[in-house]
Amino acid sequence: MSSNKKHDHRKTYWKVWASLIVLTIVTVWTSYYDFGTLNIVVAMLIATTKATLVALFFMHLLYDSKVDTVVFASSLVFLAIFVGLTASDMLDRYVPQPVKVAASGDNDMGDVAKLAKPSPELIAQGKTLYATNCASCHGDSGMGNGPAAAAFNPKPRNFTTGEWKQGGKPTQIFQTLTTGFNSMPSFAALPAEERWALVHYIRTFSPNRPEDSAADITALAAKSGSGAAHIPVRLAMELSAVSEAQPTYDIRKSAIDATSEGGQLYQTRCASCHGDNGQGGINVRVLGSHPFSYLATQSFAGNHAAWTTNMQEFVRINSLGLPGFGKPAINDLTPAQWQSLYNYVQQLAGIR
Amino acid sequence: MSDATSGAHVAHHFDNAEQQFSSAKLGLWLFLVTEVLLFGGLFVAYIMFRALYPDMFAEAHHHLNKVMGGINTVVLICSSLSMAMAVHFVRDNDRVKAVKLLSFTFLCGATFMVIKFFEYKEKFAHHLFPNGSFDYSAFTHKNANLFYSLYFIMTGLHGLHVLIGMGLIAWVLIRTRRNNFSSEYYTPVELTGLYWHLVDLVWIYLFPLMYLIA
Amino acid sequence: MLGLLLSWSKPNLPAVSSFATNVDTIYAFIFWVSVICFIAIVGTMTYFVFKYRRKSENDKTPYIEGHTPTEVGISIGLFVLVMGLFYWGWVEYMHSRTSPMNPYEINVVGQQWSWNFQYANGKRTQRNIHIPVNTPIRLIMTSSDVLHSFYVPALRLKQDVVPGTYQYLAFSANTPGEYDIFCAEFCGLDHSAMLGKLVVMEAEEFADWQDDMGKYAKTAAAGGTQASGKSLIEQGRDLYSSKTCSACHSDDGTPRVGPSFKDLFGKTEELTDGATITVDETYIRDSIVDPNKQVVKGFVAGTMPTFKGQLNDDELNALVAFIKSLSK
Amino acid sequence: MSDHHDAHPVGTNFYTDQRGLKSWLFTLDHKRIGMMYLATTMLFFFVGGLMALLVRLELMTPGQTIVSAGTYNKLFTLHGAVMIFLFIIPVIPAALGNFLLPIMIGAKDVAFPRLNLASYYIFIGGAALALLSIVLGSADTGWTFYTPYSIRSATSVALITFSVFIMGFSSILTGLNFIVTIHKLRAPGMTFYKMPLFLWAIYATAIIQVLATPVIGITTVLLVIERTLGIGFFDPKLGGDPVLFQHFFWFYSHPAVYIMILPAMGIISEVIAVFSRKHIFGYKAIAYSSLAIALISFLVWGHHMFVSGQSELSSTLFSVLTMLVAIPTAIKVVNWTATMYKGSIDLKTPMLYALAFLFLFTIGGLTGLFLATLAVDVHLHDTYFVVAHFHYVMMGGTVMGLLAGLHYWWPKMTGRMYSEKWGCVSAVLIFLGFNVTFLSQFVLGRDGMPRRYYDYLPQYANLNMVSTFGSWMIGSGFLIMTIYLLGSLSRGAKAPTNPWGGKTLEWMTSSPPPTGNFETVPHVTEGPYEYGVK
Repeated sequence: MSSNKKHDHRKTYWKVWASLIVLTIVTVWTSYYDFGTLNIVVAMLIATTKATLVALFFMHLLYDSKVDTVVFASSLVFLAIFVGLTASDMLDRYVPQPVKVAASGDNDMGDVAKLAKPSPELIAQGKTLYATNCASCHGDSGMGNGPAAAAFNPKPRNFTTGEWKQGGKPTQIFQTLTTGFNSMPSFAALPAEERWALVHYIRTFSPNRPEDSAADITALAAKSGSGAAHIPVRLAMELSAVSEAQPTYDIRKSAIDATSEGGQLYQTRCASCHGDNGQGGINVRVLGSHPFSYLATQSFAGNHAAWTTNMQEFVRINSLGLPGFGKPAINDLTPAQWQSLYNYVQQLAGIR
Repeated sequence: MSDATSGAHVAHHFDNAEQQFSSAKLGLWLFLVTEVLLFGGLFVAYIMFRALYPDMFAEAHHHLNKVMGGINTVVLICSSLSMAMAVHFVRDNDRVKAVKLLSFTFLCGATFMVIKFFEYKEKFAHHLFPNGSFDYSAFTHKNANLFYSLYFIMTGLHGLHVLIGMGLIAWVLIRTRRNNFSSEYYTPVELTGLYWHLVDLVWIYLFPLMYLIA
Repeated sequence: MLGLLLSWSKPNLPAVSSFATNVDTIYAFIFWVSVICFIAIVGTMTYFVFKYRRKSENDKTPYIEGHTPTEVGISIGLFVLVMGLFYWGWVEYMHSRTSPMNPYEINVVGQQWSWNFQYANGKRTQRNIHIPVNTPIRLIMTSSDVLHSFYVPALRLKQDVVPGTYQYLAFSANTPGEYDIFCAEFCGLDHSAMLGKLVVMEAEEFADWQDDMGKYAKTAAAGGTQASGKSLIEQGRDLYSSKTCSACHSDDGTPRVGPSFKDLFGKTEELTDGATITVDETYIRDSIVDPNKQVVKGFVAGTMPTFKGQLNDDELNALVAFIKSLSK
Repeated sequence: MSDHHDAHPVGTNFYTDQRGLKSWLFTLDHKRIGMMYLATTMLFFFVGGLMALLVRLELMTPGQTIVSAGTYNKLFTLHGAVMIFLFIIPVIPAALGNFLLPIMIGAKDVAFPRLNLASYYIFIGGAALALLSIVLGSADTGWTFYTPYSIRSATSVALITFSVFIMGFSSILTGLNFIVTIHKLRAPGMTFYKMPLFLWAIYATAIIQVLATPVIGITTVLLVIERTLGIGFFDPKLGGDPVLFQHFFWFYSHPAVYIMILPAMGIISEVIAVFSRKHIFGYKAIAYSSLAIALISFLVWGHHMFVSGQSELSSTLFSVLTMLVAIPTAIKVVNWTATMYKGSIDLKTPMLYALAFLFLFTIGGLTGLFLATLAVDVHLHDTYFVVAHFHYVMMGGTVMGLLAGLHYWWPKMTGRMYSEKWGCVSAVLIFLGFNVTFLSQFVLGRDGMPRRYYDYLPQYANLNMVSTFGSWMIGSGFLIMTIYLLGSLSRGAKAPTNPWGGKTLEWMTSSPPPTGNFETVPHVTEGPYEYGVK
């Protein structure tokens, strides 16, 4: 190695150290003043000078062979390429605005402020409407034991228990009436005052009557009116499906014996959503989606899902149900009934 | 870094010590290039997100403690100085001064990590760590978690490199005490020095970008 | 051989938009340039291999170190060719990225494993998208879960849909018909099943389809009647399922909560109050609108909810036609 | 360190100098490490090849043929990941490069032998992690791990990305080692312009390995942290941007395809010159075009993202820059063909593979023009056209180059001659099978069949069937090759020191060479391709 004297840089080290400290103080000091975009430029200039000082003196780039400097510089060049070309994409993107969609009728809330408060006339009007629209499922006394209740699972709401799955405040019941959920149809077709009358009449059955806060009312009123349902940028549109009619499977119908025990069970418990021949394509309302939307049920034919070949999976899915998608939970069948139902469904799926 | 156990022994495939030393330095510089590009990836993410959400960055950085950041910068600069001096003294065969300076550098590294530990503890207390329990309510901007993800990953990775640097310094300290190095052969000290200066260099950029957003 | 090459020089897909035909021309140009370059290189190579076969171990070969002018010539010639190619491709690309002032806009949402479309007047369709022919269309697209890519080979167009932001595709289809839609960005299990059809319709056929949509918006009854192309009975069948009549009335005789529709039409029924009626159109229509007016013996009044306001006249006719079709 | 060298007893070589497993596991000899890399990478080549056959078998007919959709997705992901990270990136630089670089420059070993061994064991560690990820239900995201699916997928994505991170280090260390070796350890008289072109290619590859691999390191680390902690850089639900991930991923992965092709180009320069027994045409042009390709490779990654939602400005920039790559590549191909002019061409197996390389790589390169042109790429992106393009360039290019090099240096590496007859048979079989398999895929892609499709529409059925037959031909070709190459280890004739009449340094020492490579330090006076009468 060459003699040590030539390598004595201690004095320069101290000088470099001092300037680094000064530059640090300067950069902190400038950060307290707002020069707009200039701030970032100044900060980067100072940082780069400090970095060059460290690289040239402390890292001996000044005294060593030129190859090391070229190597170090090349890393900065390729980093600059990475930054430059990525920025050419990220900072120059055009994001179109989604189309404004005409609202369907369900945004008609009527005069929310006035109608949200119960009044004797509304309750009387509600009583008559209840008989024709709701009694068939919810029963005359609101016990959820109407004549048509047998066909539905889960059973229609029993108002007298005071439990509200969708919320018991007037605004909440109103929205449930408007959107419908699970296998309850939407009553958006009824004018707003009739819906409000039904809301107040239904609440007379229930011991538990939570009241609306002013905020609830204004919130609902804000949604009122047939304003366009604008799709927020962040949230993509929720699931939506009015599916094109699926081809029906008449040819295979005769082969399957609909009167077998499995067939009976299927007709009473599953056909309403999955179609008589398991061809699906029937609209099932999606719970809690607003504005309401449907999901077409899957057809059994050509379905590769796990349950088609594994009975435990079939029983598990059906006993849990898919609450979000309006698929009821069936948990009152004996194992023999499960077996016959499963065989029937496999026939529909063309597997057995 | 092919070195020898004792004295200036030249490995069989090198012609002389000079060739071995310059090969080692070139090898380390190439390694430093990969470090620059590793941190470079994170700086690219920083630049993109800051360009996309400038005011979120301005608001989110208020929770960072400028004083602690400033102290850490000074600590690292001093450790760089002491490292450079240590390399000089090893080359000067002045073992005592070299050991003292290497220990000082090691101490600076430790102080840096302790200050870093307190900063992190404070952030964890405010639920600012982005693992699902991030406290969005503390900010008006919805994606403030991006700033803290950047903060934790960049300073975390840098902290990891400080720890590796401290390990190397300790290893070199022990061998200097065992008198393995001389003016003829001091490659490991020189290489550890280069690595440590790069760690300081990365922090020189990290400090203004993270702590000093106007 | 030339015939084979000719068949290869153009995608054998329908070219349904001006962009598609232009892409085909560029494709054909690059194809023929490539064929020429390929023959030049591989041809000379094979020629040299046969002409300069090694005859003996001590063949003498000329000492040629290279010829820089040819190198420079190739570079410049190629540079001109590729820059021209870039420019031509770039011009066509920028055409496809711009659309006239007010194109017909449709929202597209990709989700794990199906495409959903929403039209300006609120109608939503899944899998298939209907558009009018020769009208500038703009699809505003996003995804609700992972990356997908809306790809219509017939239009030679594809665009990734990135969740959390919006992308767009602008085109104008010039020939009616049904064209495949694929998902071209890997998105999980059923990536290959995420198919659909781009249905390009004549203007009035599309208006008809859209009218059907118009009714949809006014009456707000979900599940408007299907495309007008379907017969009244088929529309009735769809209503029978979409309006959940099937929940209580079977169509094949099996007993359920309500009477089965099979062989119902024309049957004579005895009412709860003893009178007998024959089931005709008016009886079916009345029972739908006011079910408790004439209840047949053996069934409880108040079971069936009213569908007043939920079905318009066309839909009632369709249901009646469907029920009629179930009896001999 | 290895012991001191006295005069070398005749008849011993680096295999026989030291015996026993320990001498192999802890060796510092670049030749042994090269052979260990060769064995490991060729093993993974057969694992990846097997998966390719399964993928093609599944695609033979529409609908389910042998496996379910989920398994198919895992199969093509593994085929991609194993072939790329475990075989094609390390094989030529780390296996052939390790063995030949020191000998070709007249050195005794690479600059950092221990780093070389560390790089091999890091590679083995990464490969073990990849196998573990396969066992624990392998990833099904495609070898590109695009987010947000790679964040949402329940399969073991984190493990295989972490194994890619580990193998990245092995690639960096190899590249670092080679650059320092070429700069510092050349024999006296061996200037840069007297170096064989294979070393120029390895040098350019090493530059890419050192400069690009760290970025895949940070990308995989960020992806693993994204999956475990949810930092949100690439997850749209947390404010991140999936397209940013694609930038990060392709900033490495496009230069990586040049890590794959450049060494193969280096081999082709050697083989064509030697088997035409003629000086290479345009030595400097080929050398500089290797460096030019290495530089341009860092500017073009955006052509993978023309339809990914990136801005029109950046698509335009990337399209222009991608077109530039065609120029140095074309120079190389033209110069190789020009080398054969008036040569004395000997059609041995290495030359057969070199000619196959020229044939297939020309098609691969030219189809790149389709994909670089913006308007056409919008139609062809993510279809089977792209699959056919990169197989023509990677399999038709790199693997043909590898096989040419393997057969060319087989006598030097193993001291045995392979059977020339079977060499030609398997070369022709692989060449024909390759064209049948992938020419049909060009047509499939042109007609719009998307990539990574488990089930396809009926109109694509017949060509998929043809493609699967082609894959069987390739499979049988490689089977024959394994048999006669491994067979040659025991039954092959003893290899002379210079079977092909090469002029580069490795043909001056015995085959297989002694541990120290040369008896006396060689003094280089003339260039690598001094054939022909001046």
